[in-house]
Amino acid sequence: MAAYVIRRLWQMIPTLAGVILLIFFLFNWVGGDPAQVLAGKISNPEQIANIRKQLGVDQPYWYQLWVFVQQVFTFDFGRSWSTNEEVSKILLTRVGPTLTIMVPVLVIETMLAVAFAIMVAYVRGSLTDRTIMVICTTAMSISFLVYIIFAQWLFGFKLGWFPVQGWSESFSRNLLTYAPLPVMLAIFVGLAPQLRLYRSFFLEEINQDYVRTARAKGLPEKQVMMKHVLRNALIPILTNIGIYLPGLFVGSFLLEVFFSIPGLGREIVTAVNRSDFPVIKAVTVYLAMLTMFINLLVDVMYKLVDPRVSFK
Amino acid sequence: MHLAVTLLAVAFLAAPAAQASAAVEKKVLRMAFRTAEAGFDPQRIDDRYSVGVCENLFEPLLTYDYLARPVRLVPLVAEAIPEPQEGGTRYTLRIRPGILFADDPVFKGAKRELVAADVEYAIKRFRDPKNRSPYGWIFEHKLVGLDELADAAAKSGRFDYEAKIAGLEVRDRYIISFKLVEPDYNFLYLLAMPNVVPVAREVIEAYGADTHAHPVGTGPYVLKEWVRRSKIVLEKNPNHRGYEIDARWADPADEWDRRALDSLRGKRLPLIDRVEIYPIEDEQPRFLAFLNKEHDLLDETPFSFIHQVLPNGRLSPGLQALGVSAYREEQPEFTYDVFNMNDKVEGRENPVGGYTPERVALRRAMILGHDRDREIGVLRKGQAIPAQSPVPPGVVGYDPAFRASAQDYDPPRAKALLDTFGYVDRDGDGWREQPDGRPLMIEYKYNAGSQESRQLAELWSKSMADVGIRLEAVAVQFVDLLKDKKVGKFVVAGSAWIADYPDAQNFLQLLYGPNSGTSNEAHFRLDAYDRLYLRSASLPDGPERNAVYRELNRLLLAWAPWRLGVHRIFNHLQYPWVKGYKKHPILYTNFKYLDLDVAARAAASR
Amino acid sequence: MTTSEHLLQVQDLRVSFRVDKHNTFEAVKGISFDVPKNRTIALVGESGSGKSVSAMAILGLLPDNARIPAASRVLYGGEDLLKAAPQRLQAIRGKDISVIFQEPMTSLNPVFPVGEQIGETLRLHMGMSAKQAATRAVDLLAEVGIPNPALRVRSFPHELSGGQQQRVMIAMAIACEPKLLIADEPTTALDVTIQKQILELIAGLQEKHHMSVLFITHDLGVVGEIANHVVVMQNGVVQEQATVREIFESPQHPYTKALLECRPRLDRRPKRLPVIDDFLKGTGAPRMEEQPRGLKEGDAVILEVKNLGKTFFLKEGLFGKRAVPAVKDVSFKLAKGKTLGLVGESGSGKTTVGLTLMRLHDATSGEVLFEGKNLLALSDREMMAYRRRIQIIFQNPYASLNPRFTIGNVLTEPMKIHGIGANAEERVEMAFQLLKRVGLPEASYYKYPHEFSGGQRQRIAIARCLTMKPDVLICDESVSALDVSVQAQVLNLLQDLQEEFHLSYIFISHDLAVVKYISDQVMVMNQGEIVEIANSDEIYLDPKQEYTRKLLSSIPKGWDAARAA
Amino acid sequence: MSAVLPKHIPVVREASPGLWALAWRRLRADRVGMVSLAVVVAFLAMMLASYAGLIAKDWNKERGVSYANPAFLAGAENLEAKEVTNKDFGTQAKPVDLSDIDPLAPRYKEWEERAAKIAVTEVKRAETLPFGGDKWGRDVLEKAIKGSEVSIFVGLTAALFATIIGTVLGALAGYWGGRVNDFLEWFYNIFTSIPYILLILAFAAVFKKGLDTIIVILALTGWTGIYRLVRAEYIKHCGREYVKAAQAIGASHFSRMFVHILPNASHVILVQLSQHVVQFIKAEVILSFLGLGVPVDMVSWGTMLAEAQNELVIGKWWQLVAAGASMAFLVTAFSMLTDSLRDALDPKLK
Repeated sequence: MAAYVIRRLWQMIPTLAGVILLIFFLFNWVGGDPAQVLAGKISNPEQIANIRKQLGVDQPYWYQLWVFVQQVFTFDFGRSWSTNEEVSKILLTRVGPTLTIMVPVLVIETMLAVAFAIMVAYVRGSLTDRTIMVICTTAMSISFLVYIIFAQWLFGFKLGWFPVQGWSESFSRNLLTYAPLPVMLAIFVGLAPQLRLYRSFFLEEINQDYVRTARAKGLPEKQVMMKHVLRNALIPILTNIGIYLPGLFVGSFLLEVFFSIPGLGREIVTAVNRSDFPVIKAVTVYLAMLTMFINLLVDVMYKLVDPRVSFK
Repeated sequence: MHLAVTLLAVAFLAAPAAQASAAVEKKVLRMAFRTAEAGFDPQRIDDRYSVGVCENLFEPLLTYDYLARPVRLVPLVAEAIPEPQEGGTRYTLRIRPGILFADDPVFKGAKRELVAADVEYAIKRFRDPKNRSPYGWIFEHKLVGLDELADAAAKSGRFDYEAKIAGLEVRDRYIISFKLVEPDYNFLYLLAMPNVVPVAREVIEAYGADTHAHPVGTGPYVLKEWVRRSKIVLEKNPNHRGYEIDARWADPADEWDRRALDSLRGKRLPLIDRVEIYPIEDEQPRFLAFLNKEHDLLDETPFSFIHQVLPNGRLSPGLQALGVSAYREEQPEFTYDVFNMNDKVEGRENPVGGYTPERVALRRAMILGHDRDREIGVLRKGQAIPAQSPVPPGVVGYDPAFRASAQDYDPPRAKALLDTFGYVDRDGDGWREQPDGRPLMIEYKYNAGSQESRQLAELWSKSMADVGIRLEAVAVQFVDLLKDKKVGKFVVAGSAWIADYPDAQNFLQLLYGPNSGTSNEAHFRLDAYDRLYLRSASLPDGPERNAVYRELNRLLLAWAPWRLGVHRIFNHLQYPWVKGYKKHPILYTNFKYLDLDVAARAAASR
Repeated sequence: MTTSEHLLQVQDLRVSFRVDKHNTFEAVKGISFDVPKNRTIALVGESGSGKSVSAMAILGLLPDNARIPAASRVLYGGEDLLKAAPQRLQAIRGKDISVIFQEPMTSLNPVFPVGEQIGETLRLHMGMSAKQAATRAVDLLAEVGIPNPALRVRSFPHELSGGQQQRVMIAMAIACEPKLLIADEPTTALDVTIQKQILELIAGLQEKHHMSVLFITHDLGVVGEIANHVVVMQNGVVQEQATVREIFESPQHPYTKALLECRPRLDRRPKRLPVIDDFLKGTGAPRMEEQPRGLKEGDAVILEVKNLGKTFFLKEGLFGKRAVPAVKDVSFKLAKGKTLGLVGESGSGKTTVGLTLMRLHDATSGEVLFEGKNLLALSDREMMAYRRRIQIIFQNPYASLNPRFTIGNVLTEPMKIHGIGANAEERVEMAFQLLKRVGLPEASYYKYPHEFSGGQRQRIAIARCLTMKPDVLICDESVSALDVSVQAQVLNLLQDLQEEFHLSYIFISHDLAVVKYISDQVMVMNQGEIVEIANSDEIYLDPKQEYTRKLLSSIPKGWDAARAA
Repeated sequence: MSAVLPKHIPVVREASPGLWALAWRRLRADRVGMVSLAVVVAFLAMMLASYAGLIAKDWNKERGVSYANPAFLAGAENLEAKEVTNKDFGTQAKPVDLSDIDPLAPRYKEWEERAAKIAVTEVKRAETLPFGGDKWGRDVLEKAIKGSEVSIFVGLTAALFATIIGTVLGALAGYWGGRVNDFLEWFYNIFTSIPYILLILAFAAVFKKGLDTIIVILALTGWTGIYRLVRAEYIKHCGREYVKAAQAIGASHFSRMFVHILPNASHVILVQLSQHVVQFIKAEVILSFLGLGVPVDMVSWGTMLAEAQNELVIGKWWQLVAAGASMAFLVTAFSMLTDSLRDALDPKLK
C-alpha cells in the first residue's frame, strides 16, 4: 500500500513536468503580452519595457521556465499581475464560494442520479424507462446558457423565488439564499447525463452472472438491486465521481458569471481575459496536482469498494 | 462510498462563517459596478471604478462642486483655489490644518495629520517606475525636476523620494508650491483628479506590495471589506471632519438640485453609513438585481434594457409606480474608430493609411458609409448623440456651433467619393478594388470579450458591404487589442475616451504627433495639427484658444484619422429612498452626498 | 417408479426467445422429463440443445426476452412453478431448489466475502441471525472441503482458486438442505483434476443429504460417473431418456450412439473417428482399422527446441518487477510428418510454448532450430521467409477470424503477403480449391465469418494455414471449444491433411483423450516445465511420473458397470 | 495447382451481409433510430442547402424593423422598432466648411456630381417577420437556418479532427504498448490532469479568434476520451486471436493496425465521433458566449444565444427560442441516433 502510494506519487512528477511545459508553452509562447494591460491608457515604449522588466517577461524563455518551476515547488506564484493580490490568497478566497455551490451539486446530483438510475434500470425496457431516457436526452440537448438565462429570468425575476444574483459573507446565507437557484440549475443540467451513465452501469451489472446467482438464492428483487447490483455499480460510479471531482474546484464559470458568485471559475475567466499569467499558472498547476491526488485517492478508495483491487 | 468523498469535500470547504453584523437602522447603500475594480492604491490605478472608490477614501487638494454645472473647481483639503503665477507656471496651495487620515495600525494609535509633504510624496509616486502608474503621463514634462528624478530612478532602479526638486516645493508644514516646466492653465484640473491625492508615506511603505488592499486616506469613508471583483464595502470614516452641501452653485430651476438641497441642506455629510458595491459584468443580472430591489441604484442602465426602462423616452409606468427616478447624463466621453495612418501594418501595405488624396478619400468614404444612425438607433437605443468633434458637450472648449457633415451617414456621397478616386469594382465580384486595381480588404479589430464590440463590428461589416468595401472583422483579446493599437498593429479599430479633466485638450492630445505610440493610436502626424496643438496648450481658456480648438477639429475632419462615433447618454436609476442624487460628469461616485430613507426601503421591500 | 416419487416433473416445456420485433427463436421445443427423489439425473446435449435453458426455466431464471407458453408445466410438489408468484418462487429458490453454475468466478459476487454470500442464503431462508449464519457458513465450507474454513469465510471470491470457488458455490447451494440441486455444467471451466474432485464432492453430498441432482453437461464421460438417469437433448428436443446403464450399454437413438462413439477413446485409435452423420444416416460406426501412432527411430526431425524459456514481468512495489516464468527450459524435437501432443492443465505454459516458438511472443532464452536455423535469432526480414512454414490454429473459432473480412479476404491475404500465386485470379482459384478441400462450399468465399458455425470456422482457419503450404502446424486447443460431434470431424480433417501434405503437428490440448488419439508423441507439462515425454501409447499405458498418473486417473471413465454395481 | 487449371470463377454469389450491412439492418429495425437519422439527415440537408445558397441566402438582409414581431404576434407593441437616431443633433448650425484645408477639395465638383446621380433608395422595413426579427431586423428563422451551417460544421469538423487525433494516438499506444504507450499516456495524463474547461479557456486565450480556431481548440482538447477508448480497444484486439493469426501469416504492423484492427474498432470510433459532434455543437455555444467564436459576418446558434442573452428581459424571446430549439432538436436527434448506432453497431448483440 505505502509502496503503491509512493510509486504513484513518483509517477506524478513527469506528468506535472508536462503540465508545466504545456502551460508555459501556451502562455509564454503563444499568449499575449501582459505589460500592455498594466500600462494603462497612455504609456510609452519605455514604460512598457519597464513593466516587462518588472514582470520578468523580458528574460529568456529558459529563465522564465526556471522561475516557473521554482514557483511550482515553493508554492509561491507571487502576485496577480492585474490586481497585485497574492495568488495564493486569490485561490483560497475563491475556492469557498465555488465549493459552496458545487459540493451540494455533487452530493444531491449523485444521490438523485443513483436513485433514479437504479429505478429505471430496474424497469429497463419499460415505457417509464424509455420515457425517462427520452426526457434525459432532450434535457441534455438544450444549452446550459439557455437554462441559465431562462431560469434567472423566471425564478429570479418573474417569480421572485430566489435572488437574481448575489453573494454574502455569511456561509449559511449563501447556502440558503444565494446558492439554491444556481445549484438547482447545475443539478438539472448535470442530472440527465449522469442518470444515463449510471443507468448503463446498472444495466451492465444486471447482466452479470452473480445477479443470476443472487436470484437463484431466492433473494427478493429489491435486495438483489440494492445490495448486489448497487455495490458493484458503485465501482464505476466512484470512478466517474473521481473524474468529476477536480471540476468541482473550477465550478461552473457560467453560473458564477451570471449569479455573481465570487468563485474560482469566474476568476479563471477573468484571468484568462487579462492574461494574468501568475493566476492562470497557479490555478492550472494546482488543479493538475489536485486532480492527480484525487485520482490517487479514488484509486485507493477502490480498495474499499472493490476487493479485487490490489496495490501492486 | 460516494458519501465519504463528498464529506471530504465538505471538510475542504473554507466556510467564512462570520455572521453579518446586524445592521440595525444603519444606512446601507447597495449598488453594482458594471466592471470589476483593480485596487485602491490611487497612484497605481486608472479605471473609473477603482478611482471611483478612491474618491471616497481619499481627498484631492481640489475637487468639483457637487451641483454646479458646468463643473466648477472648489477647494477640498486646500484652503482655496490658487491663481496661476509666473505666467501660468506656478501654483501654490495651502492645506487646511487639522485634517486627519483614517486610523490604521501603521499609525500605532496616534492621529495622523495631513501635511504638504504627503502631497509631494504622492505626486512623486506617479513617476516611480516601481509603481507602474498608469497615470504617470499626467506628470510627464510637467513639473520642474521631476522628469530628471524619474530618469535617474529608471536607471538606478530606486526612486529617490528624499531628493528635493524645484517643481514640488514644500514651503512649510501646510504649503506646497508647484513649478511647471511650461505654462499650463489646465494644471488645477490635475489637482482635482481623484487619484492625485495625498497618501501617507509610512502607510505605503508598510504595506509594500499590498497597497491596493490598504487605502488609507483622509476621505469620508474607509474600506471595510474587499472581496476582489465581487464585493467592496465602505464604511464611514470616524476621523472625518464632515462636509456640508454648498448651495451656492446649484441651479434653483433644476429639479435634481432642488431635491438634493431639500434632503441635504444643513446636514453633516456623509449620511450613508455603509456602501456595498458589487461588480457584476453581465447585463442581465445587474439589471434584474436592481429591479428586484436588491440594489438601490442602477448605474448606467445597459442599453439593451433602455426600452424597458424608458419606453418612448419616458420612465416606464411600472418603475414610475415604484417611485424610481432616472437621471439622464451626457457623459464627457466619446467613442471613435481609429484608422491606422502608417503606410505599413506589420510589414504589409496598409490600405487606409497615409496622407495621399486617395487614402484620405477612402477614409472619408468609409466614414460616410458607416451607418451611424443605426449605431445610435439600434445599438445605443437612442441613448447617444452623434459626435461632431471629439469634444463632448459639457467640456471646456466644446463648440455647439461646430457641425461636421463629413461624419454623417451618407451612402450616396460615400459611393460617389469612392468612384471619384477610382475605388471601383473592376473584376465584377461585387467588391471595390483599389485605384491601382489591387484588391481592397480592410481589417477591423474588436474586443472579443464584449457583445457590444461585436455588434459594432457587425455594423461596420454591414455598412461597408453596402458601399462595396470588403471589411473583415477580427476578434482579439482585450489585452491584445490595447497592445496592437499602441504599436500600430491594426488597420481600423474601435476606441473610446472619457475626460480625465473637463477640457478639450484632454481629447485633442489624442492626435498630437509626438503622442504616437502612446495615446495617439492613429499614429497621426500632421505638422499643422501639432503646431496648433502646442499653441492651444499655452493659452488660457478663452476665445483665442477656442479658435485654435476649432482649427484642430477641422483638420481632424479633413484628414480623417478617426471616424467620430458618439457621445453616449447614460441613464442612472434610483429608488425613491435614495435622496440627494445627482450625477457628476467627472467624479464617478456620489455616496458622500446621498441619503437613504431606510424606513421607506423596508416598507417597499416588504 | 411411481409419480409420488417424482420430486419434479417437467411437462411439455417450451421456451422461445424474442430476437427482435418480428423474430423469435425457439430454444426448447416441448420437452418432458421427471426428476425422481434422491437421484441424479443428467441432462446431456451439445451446445444449442436447450439443456441449460430448460434448467433455468425451472426456477424462472431466464432472461427477460424469454417466453414460455401456458401449456408448459413444471410441477414441484404439485405446484406449477412456471405460474408461481414471484414471492413463492423466491421462497423456493435457494431453499428447496438451488443452483450451481458453470463459471464460479463470475457467478460469485466479487465484492462480498464468501462467508457473507453463504450466510445471506441462511439468513434469508433459515431465519438465522447474522452470527448463526456466519458460524454455519464455516461448517458448510468445511463440509465442501475447503481447508481452513474459519479463515476462508472472510476471503473474497478472487482470492480463491477456481475449484475452491466452485466449492463455495456448492456450499451456498446446499446451505438450506435443498431437495433439488441443479448443477449447470459445474465442471466445464475447471481443470480435469479439479473436475474429478468436484464430481466426487457432488456425488458425496447427494448421497449424504438425500437430495436430487439435475446435472447438466455436454460430456457423456462425466455423466457416466455421476448420473443414475440420463436425458439426451438435441436442438431443443429430448432424443432419448433412460437409465445410465441403458444409455451406455444399449443406446437407442442414433444421436446418443453418435455422442458415445464420436469422442476419442483412450483404448482405441481408429484411422477415422466416426462422425454424427454416420449414425443419423443409419450406417452406424464404420469399422475402421487402427491407426498406428508413435515415433520410430530415424524419423527426420523438422523442428528442434532447445532450452526454451519465457518469463513475463509484472510491476510490483516501488520500482520492482516480479519475474513470472511461464516456460522453463523446455527442449523437444518434432519429427517430420508426426504429431507431438502437448498436454497440461491451465497455467502449465503449453500455449506459451506454441506462441513463443513461432515468435508471437519474444522468447527469454533458448533456441528454435528449423532446418538448422535458429528462428529466434533471425531478423524480422529473415523470419518472413520462415513465417509461412510454421502456422497456428487457435482455440476460439469465434475470435480467430477477422469479423470484418470475407472468407475470400481471409484466405487470399496470406497468399498476397507471401507472394503465393502469380496473380489475383490464381489466388482466388487456390482459395476455392482449399475451401473444397476442407469441406466447405465454394460460396463460402463471399461470406463473413459470423455466418459460419464454430466447426466451419475452424475449417476456414485450417484452410488459411494451408494457403501458405506450411510444414509445421501448431494446433493450440484447436478442437477444445467444439462439440464432440464437430470435434471428430475436425480431427479427421487434420489427420487427412497430415497424410496428404506431410504436415507436422504440435497439438496442444488439455484434453488427454484427444491428445492420446492424435499424437505420436506426448509431452506433459506442469508449471512451465516438461514432466514427461514419451510415445503416446507408452505414456498412457505406463506413465512414469506421478503427475502424469494423476492426470490420467482424473479422466472421466464414462459408464463403469462395476461402479454401478 | 497452378495456372494450367481451368479458370473457375465463382459459383453463385449469394448476397452475404457484412457486419456493416447487418448493423444497417439492425438500425433500420429501430424506429427511434430511423426517425433520429431522418432528423439528422434533414438538418444536414438544410445545412448543405444553406451552404449552397439555396435557402436563407439573404439571412443578413434587414427585412424588418428592429426586433420585428413574429407574424403571430403582429399587434404587439414593439418599442425597439422606434429608432431614435438623434440625427438632428446640432443641425441648426451650419456644417463646417473644410474647403480651405481639405486635400479632397480639388475634386469637390466631380464628387458632388456623381453623388447627385446616385439614387437614394428607401427600404420599407416590415413590421413583422415569420418568427420575429433580431436587433437588426433580420429574420431569426433564417438566422437559425444559417446558424445551423456554422454550428454543424464546427461540430462535425472538430469532432472529425478530435477523432482522428484520438484514433491515431490511441492506435499507436494500444498497438505498440511499451515506450510508445508510456509516452502517449504521459501526454494524455497532461491533458486530463487539467480540468477540461480550464484547458479550453487556456487554449482559447492564446489563439487568434475565428472559426478555424474554435475547431482547433475543440479538437486539441477533445481527443482524450477517444484516445482512451481506442487504446483500450486496440489492447483488447491485439490480444485477440485473429490479430495473432495475422501476425502468424506475416501481416505487417501497418496492416495489422489499420487493416485488421481498425475496422473492428470502428464502431467504437463512430459512436465516439457522433457523441463528440453533439458535445462540440454545445461547446461552440459556450465559446461564442465568451466571444471566442464565429466572425461577425457569420451566424451560429452560439452567437444567436449570446445575442439573445438580454432579449428575454425585454420580452423578445423568439431568438432564444429559435436558436435554442433548433439546437435542442438536432442534438436530441443526434444523441438518440448515437444510442441507436451504438446498439446497431455493437457486434456483441449479434
